[in-house]
Amino acid sequence: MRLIRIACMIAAFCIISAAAVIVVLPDGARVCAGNVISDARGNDPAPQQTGKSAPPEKEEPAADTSKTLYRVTGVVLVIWTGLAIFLFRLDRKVSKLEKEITNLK
Amino acid sequence: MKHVINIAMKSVYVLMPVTIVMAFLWAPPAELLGDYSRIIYFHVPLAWVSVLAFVVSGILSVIFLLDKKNRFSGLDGKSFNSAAIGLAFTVCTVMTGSIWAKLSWGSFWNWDPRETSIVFILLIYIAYFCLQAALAGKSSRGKIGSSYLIVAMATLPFFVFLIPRIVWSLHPETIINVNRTIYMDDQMWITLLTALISFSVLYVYLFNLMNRIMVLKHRIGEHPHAAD
Amino acid sequence: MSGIRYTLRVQDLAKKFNSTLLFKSISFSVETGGSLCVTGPNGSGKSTLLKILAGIMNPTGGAVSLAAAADIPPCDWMNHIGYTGPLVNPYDDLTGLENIQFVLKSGNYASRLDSLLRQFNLTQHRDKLVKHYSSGMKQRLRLILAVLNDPPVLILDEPGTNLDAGGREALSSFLDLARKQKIIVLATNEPGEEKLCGGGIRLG
Amino acid sequence: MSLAKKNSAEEGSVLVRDILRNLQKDFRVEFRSRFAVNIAVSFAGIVTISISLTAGGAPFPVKVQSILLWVVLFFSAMNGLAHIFVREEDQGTSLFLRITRSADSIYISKFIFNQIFMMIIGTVVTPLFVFFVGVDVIHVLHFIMSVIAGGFSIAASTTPLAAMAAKAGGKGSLFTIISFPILLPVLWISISSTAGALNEARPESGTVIFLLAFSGFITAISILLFRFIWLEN
Repeated sequence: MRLIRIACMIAAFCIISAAAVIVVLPDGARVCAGNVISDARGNDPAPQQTGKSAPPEKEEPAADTSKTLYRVTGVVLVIWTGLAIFLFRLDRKVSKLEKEITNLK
Repeated sequence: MKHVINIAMKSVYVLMPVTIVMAFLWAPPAELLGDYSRIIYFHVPLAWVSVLAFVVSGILSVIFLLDKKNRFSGLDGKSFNSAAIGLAFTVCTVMTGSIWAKLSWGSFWNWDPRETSIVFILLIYIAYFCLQAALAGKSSRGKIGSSYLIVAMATLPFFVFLIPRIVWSLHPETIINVNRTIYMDDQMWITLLTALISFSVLYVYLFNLMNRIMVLKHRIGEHPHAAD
Repeated sequence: MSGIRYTLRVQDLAKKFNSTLLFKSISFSVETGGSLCVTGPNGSGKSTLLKILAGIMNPTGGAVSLAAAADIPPCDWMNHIGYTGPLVNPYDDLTGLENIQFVLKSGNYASRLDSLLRQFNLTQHRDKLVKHYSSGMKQRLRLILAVLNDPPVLILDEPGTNLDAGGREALSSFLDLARKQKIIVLATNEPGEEKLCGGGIRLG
Repeated sequence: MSLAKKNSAEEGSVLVRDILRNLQKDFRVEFRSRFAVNIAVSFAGIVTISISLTAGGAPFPVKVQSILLWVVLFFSAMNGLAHIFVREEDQGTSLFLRITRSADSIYISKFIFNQIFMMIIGTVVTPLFVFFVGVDVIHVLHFIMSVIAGGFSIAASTTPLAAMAAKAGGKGSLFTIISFPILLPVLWISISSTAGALNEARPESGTVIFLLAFSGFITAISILLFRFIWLEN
């Protein structure tokens, strides 16, 4: 059961982080690369060719972008902390059980 | 020695946040895709770890089958664990990959050869778990499961290398078409490397933890009085 | 083949199914000319022990070795051991003779084949499909298939099942003859068959 | 030295003889019951005719034609390919076979049996399909090559999986579940190869080579692995 729980946790971690990236990111990131992406979406599924013909302006560190980035980082970090606490407690429990069993022998 | 390995595995608790911060805040956005490209620092390491996990499970199965005198114990269980981790990571790879595909190609799924081959890999390993479920309680479980894992590992190169070569692929960076790599500067490379290392350490840590739990379960099953 | 003397040696054999121990620390050795009877109540592991001896199953602990001039590795045992048991089923869609020909290793035993068929009273049924055989006839066929290639070691799991009086007679006379030049291991609960053996071990 | 050579030559001839006798036995048993072949051929016939009937003479696109061809081939073969091992377990003859023959000879003979079976299915289904569905084959040689190569790799990659499924108790659809993912790439490539043969453009031979390489690879590995599957416990 534990193994399944670990697998579920990892999957949940990824789903949530992916969802966070989708939901939170688009506002800010579009400032940077929005025009290129909409271009690639509109035309054909070959972004590299389109990209090379029309290189976007270099990064434009808008305040919005960095704010969203900080937000995403925060969300992902929180998720990781949850996972880490779970793993850490599991590790401790396993170590304790191992010790008990060797002592019983 | 054991202590050092233990500390090295525990370093995942530090490495992972560092990776996350580096990926989102330190590395510059890529030229073409902007901040969306930051998903690469998760997608590539996940893919790498899933292949690593499958290869490890295959190699452990080979050793299990050749090990007639039972010098190593529980190798079939270990290869099962590794395949389980690999499957979970593959699912994550598919998800991050399809998000990226949505952002850069316009749809979550468009049967690019690389997407096709990862679906094949996913199905093969899901079938492995079906087989293991069907064999539950049989003494031949370890051998048949290991044989299937070896067949599965043997087909991996066909999926990873050959199919994308036969059919033209949009996927940017693979091992074979290096020339089509997107340009990455040093900071990005360093971030990617850190991510690779920390995900590999995460894999080793999880693998070790699962094996220890498996051994514990086995022992508790043997000595019912030690259970509580 | 009769010139070589074989030794079947068993050391410290143990078998576990999942976590239930079937038997442990069984040790014995039989030489050519010797015979052994394995007895015990149902479920005590007779069949399992015989399967391990025949190289079909791996023991959990201990070792079985078959030694002639040099040790014979388990993968070669097939050529030296005649095994039969209730789970060894001949092909239903073949005739008795076709089954026998499938097992036959070389043409040298053709004359042996006729005498075996006569001995076990199957000559007139040899061209019938096995699915039309009675269970006693099937058991006779099993015995013929096991001893056909004249293996130096015979491992017979309940050879007397389903046999009528005539069949038992034929079996015991055959075993009496073969005993001198072979190793015979029997698993049985029949007092009559136990008498055929030189030694015996009791499980359970 | 010469003795060792003689021994190995003898062993080789014993292996060939064993394989031939296994094949003879398998064909005899199969011929007496005709279970697998009957089911496969009648399935193929029914499906092909019903496709043709419901289409009512309307032409399919090239891609659809090749997909239908491979679906018919795949599903008619699926039952029979596992049958060779499942039969041994069902009739309880696997222990008998095991104590009579070496694992290698058993695997090779079953492999050959499956290949011949697949070829029979192919030779029955393909002309029937071409005739009834009205396929217009442009590159005949490439078409035949891709049908043969696809059938070869289907039989090659299902044989070890059939052994596994039979040893696992052959429960229901387990064989289909475990063999389908490994067969998917084979089917995918075969379909595109067949579609290439029906198109005007010059077909590529890379697909046929891929199929042959894949099946050769799987066969090599499964010969090595078979003894572990067959000699359980």
